[in-house]
Amino acid sequence: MNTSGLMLFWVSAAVALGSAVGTISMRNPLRAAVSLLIHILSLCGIYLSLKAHLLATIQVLVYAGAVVVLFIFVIMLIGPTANEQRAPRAVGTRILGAVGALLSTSVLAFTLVRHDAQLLPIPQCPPGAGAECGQFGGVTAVGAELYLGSMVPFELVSILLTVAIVGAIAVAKGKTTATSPKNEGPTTPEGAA
Amino acid sequence: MLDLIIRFSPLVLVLVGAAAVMLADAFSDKGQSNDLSTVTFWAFVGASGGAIGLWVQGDTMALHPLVAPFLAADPMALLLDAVIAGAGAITALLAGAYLREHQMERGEYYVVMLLAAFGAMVLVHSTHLLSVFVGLETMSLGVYSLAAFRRTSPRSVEGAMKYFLLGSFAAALLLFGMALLYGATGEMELAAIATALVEGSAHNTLALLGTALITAGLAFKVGAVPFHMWSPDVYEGAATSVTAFMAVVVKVAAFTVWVRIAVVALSAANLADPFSGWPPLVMGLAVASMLVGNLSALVQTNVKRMLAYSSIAHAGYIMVGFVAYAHSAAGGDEGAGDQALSAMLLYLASYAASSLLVFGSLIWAGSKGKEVVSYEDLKGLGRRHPWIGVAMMVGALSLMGFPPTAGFIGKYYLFQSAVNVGDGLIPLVIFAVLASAVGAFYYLKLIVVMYMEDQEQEAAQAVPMRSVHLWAAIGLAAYFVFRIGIAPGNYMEIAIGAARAL
Amino acid sequence: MGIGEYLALGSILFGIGATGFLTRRNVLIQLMSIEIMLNAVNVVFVAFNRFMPSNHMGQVFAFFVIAVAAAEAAVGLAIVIAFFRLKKTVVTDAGDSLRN
Amino acid sequence: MSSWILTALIAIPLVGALFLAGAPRKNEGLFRWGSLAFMAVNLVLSISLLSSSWETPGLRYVVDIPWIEQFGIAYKVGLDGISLWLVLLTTLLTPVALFASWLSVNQRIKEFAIAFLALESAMIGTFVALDLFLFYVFWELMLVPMYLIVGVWGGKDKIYAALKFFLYTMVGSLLMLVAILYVGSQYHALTGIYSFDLQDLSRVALPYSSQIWLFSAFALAFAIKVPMFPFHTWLPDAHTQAPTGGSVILAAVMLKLGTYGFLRFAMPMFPLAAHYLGPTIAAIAIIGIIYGAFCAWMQKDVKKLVAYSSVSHLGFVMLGIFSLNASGVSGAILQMVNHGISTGALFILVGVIYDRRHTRLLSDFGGLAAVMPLYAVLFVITSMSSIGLPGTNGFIGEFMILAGTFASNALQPWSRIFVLCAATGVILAAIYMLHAVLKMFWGPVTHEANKALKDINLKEGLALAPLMLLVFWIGLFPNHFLKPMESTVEQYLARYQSKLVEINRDDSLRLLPPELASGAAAPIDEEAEQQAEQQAAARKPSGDHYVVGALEAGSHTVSATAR
Repeated sequence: MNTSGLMLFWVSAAVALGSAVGTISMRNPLRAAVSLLIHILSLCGIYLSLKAHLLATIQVLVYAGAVVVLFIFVIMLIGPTANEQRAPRAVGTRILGAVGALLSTSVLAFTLVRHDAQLLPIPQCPPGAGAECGQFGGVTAVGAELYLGSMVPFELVSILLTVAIVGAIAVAKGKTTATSPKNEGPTTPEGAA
Repeated sequence: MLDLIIRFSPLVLVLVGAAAVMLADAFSDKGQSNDLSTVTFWAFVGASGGAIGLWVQGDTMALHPLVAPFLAADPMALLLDAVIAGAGAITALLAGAYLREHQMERGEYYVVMLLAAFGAMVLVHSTHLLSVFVGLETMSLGVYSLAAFRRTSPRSVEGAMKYFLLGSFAAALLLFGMALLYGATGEMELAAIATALVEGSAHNTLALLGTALITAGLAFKVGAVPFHMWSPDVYEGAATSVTAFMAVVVKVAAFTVWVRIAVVALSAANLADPFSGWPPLVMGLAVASMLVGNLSALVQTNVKRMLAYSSIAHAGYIMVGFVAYAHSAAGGDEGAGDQALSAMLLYLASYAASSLLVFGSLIWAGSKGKEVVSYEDLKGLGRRHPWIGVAMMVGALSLMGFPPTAGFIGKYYLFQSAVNVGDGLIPLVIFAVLASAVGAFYYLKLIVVMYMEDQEQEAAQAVPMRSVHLWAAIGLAAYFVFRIGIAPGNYMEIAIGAARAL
Repeated sequence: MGIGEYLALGSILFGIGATGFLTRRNVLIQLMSIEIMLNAVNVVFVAFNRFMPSNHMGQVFAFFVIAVAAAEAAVGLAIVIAFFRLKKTVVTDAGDSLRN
Repeated sequence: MSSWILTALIAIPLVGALFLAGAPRKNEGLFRWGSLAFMAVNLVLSISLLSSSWETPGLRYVVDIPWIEQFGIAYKVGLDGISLWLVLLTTLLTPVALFASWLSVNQRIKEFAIAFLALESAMIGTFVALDLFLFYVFWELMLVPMYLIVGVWGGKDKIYAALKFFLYTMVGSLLMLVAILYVGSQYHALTGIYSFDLQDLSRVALPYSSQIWLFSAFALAFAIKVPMFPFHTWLPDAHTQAPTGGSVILAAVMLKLGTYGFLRFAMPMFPLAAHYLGPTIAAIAIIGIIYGAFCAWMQKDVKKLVAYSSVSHLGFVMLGIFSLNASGVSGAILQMVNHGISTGALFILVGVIYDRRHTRLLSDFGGLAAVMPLYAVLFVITSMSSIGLPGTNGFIGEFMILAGTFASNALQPWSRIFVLCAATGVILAAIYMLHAVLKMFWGPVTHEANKALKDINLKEGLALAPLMLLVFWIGLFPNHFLKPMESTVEQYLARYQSKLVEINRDDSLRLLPPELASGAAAPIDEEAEQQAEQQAAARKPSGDHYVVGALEAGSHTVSATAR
């Protein structure tokens, strides 16, 4: 990997880590969402350093363009209550959770790094290699893999999107008023659906 | 193309059903009542029939190369298609009765239910990490939204939220495991992963880590301890017809795909070693699930919560079959391994039938505004309404594992296959039977409140609902409970056939 | 420069996401944490793919993860909205009408 | 065709239950008389079982049809001299108990009748099942109706009692299930096929260590059912809370399933373990005899007294079984029947007085002999039978058991001590029964409420009459009852001994030759028949009066099987 590639990786990695920490530590969800946006964009850099050009594009389009926007939309909809109040409860379990998660992750990371030696180095395209080698990560090659090789799961994802849409509608369409939690039977009819 | 449609007719029929329901719902007038549950029912029956037909036909022709890596059409998938579609059919009837009685019937319910069942069926057909993931998410997203379907109820939405958050977390774990497995082997097709692992070209540590993470993710989906925290809340909160669907379909599909991944992909000697690979992990999960599930179920006052914990315990029993499989596979005894797998499949089917019977009776017992949720509500029910009492008693006895019901045959077969492995698993089996004796206590409590306790005069009495849909559902579930319980021979044969072909 | 750095990055990001999920009580932040975890998995997939470039399955899988993550966000946010309508809050600790 | 009698015995009550389930609730008489009619048909049918030639040993009326072929599970039923009287006891006492119940059970009659019919079917099934899986199914099925009978129609602590009864029995039987599965899988390992047929499984010779474990699992299940000390604690609760009919069935029939289980399954299948653990079990049985007697003595409640006396009496039965000679074993079988009759009658009598006074405390009675003379007579007769006074049935059974124990080879060197201790139990029985009789019937009438009590009426008398008849019939003509089981018991013991010798020879897992299997059908080929005839002829000189010859027979067994 050349120097610019290395630079790209380290800078993107640093930004990705920083913004990820930012996302999970911000009190204001809006700021967290912006931080998430930065995180997602920084991952594009990682993808580019791995020669996954198409994926980097999709990442911007879908994640930055759709998912984060959806988040921001919902945060706006909910308004200022979206801010987390200081919750006095369960500090101990939270710290435990954080320590546990970080510990297990570092063990995971350490193990994975240690096994670096066993893995192959990044294959470099030998000079004068065929088009296939040069095509790695390109639109044509990935597209062929995606739409031909993985046609079946691709079609299945359409069902998944349908179920997500219909499910989201079923959950959130129209106005709802709460019934008392004590009287579990939904005695009042559903709000205007 | 036509060939493919026929080969996957159960899935196609469910999709067609979903489309039909969607259209019928969209083009109907506002006030006009549509019997969408019947449409859903027949779609599921068709799918079930398709699966049975394909089984009988015994087609073994190669699939189209574009499909072959992702979806199999093997006997195991067909068997589980039939189970899922059958359970779907019964829950569709239950929903038809329940939702109408409690005035929350909306067309989306059936669409989401059909599509979630479709996801479950994709899952049982999956032979590739990608289709496993997509199928799992299709099913899960559907079930998350079904869990939140009773959106006026804080409990329902809360349970759904918990389920969604933890479920997504588990999906991420599963995904990370898949990534590591991919990194270890360079393959995503289950059979190819196995080949790479067996040939030794794989990276051992990566594979082990991946296996552990995948096991954790799947353990979450089946509701095994310690990944069970979501299940009591969501069981309690969700509409009862949703709980029934969730308890049965999700569990069946998740266990099936677990079986497929473990047996097909993670079969390499070092991963499936009875003492150092995933089997001890599963054994730990099994013991913890039986213990925690049964003990927690003892102290519940809400019947749906009790059933949630009992389903955790049942997941524990099923995992005994897993351990038995691993032991016999390691011992090179293929026959015993097939038997253990088929025992798991049969247990799943019998669990499905008996759960549906209990949930159906629970739905039956309540009417509008007076839903039955606690033991208190059931007091004296067996005396006032003998048929509900009998139905629930049979279901409870079947869950308890009492002859001559399906639950007994399921337990018998499972424990027999574990005992056959040899002396090593006897302590586990003894633990399991003692756990099920503890389980007897809370199922008996159902019978106690229904028959033996008298209700105070002033307490509000549960008034049963009246619905042909419901009676049909109860009848079907009861039929299967006794059918498997009294004449299990050919079901065992089918399950063995499915396991052998895996 | 080998795969180790990528794997380390991926697993650390995954850990950050998991930490956020386990420690925060704001549903929106928890959802974002899950997105971070899914992205971390994508990094791992793509990195592995780079070292086994005979096909693009790793990248393709990452596509699917992105698609599923979007769908998941849609359903999740719908549930959050429903929750908010009933509870006027997005803090999961407020979910205490269960378990009694 | 006659081989279907047993199946018919199982099916008729079941058909009756289904028939009554469909009948309209309003018609109470239909349920009362309809259920009795089905049971009466069963009784008549079961009496026809006596027509078989019981001089030859072995099983008859065998039906063997595959059920779950993958595991060699079959619907296999059959009858031999051991189960004959127990089946008859069941078919006789179930209608008696139900009839007695109609005096006091007034609510939910439909369900009560259905529960009884289902119970009868399951009990008969348990006695005749020869496939271990089938046996287990019937064994478990028995629980549900009994659970409901105690829990729905019981006294004020009925729920506690019913749950305790159910859970105790279930824990035991689940461990037995594991043991059954284990033996089944060992048979599969040896032969490559599955079978749960007793005839096949009893051919599996297991090593000592596994025999001990398996026998213990079986023994636990059966000991809970018997109930043996210290697993007896469910019994007083269940008995006192159950309605009269439930107590009668529980004491008269269901407890026998435990002792029957030892005889039919636990001992023939694991003779080595039975041999080594036998004296221990006999000792526990004796502890039970004395403990039960003392507890009975201490009771203030008559029903509890009778319940504890069951613990004591069944200790005798266990002792007889583990004495392992002809006198002891046939005495034990006879004593099972005797206990069923006398305790059943006692429970009915207690129910009679409870219906009138709504109390069962001894202190609430006194001087009843003057008010209810006929009742007093019946009560005293039954008490005598329970104590084992000569001339009543109890005497025969207990005497044979004691004689068998005295001469027992298996219980050496403690047999004499055992007899001594067990004989104390007989004396204690006399003490607590007479104590109760004295308190209830003698002296002046102390309570005002007792002065106007009505004596026994026709219906109650009808319920008790067959039992009274049997008390004297067995007491005076024991050979009528001992003869049919004689050949079976001898063959049973001979097989047991030879299997024990064979297993002792080599402590390894292997398959024994078929002639050592238990549960073979009665021989139908001529050679075997001739052999059996010769055996019968050889037995003739031992005299018609079997009881007198019991001691002789005992010593005869000792010498014949001395190893």
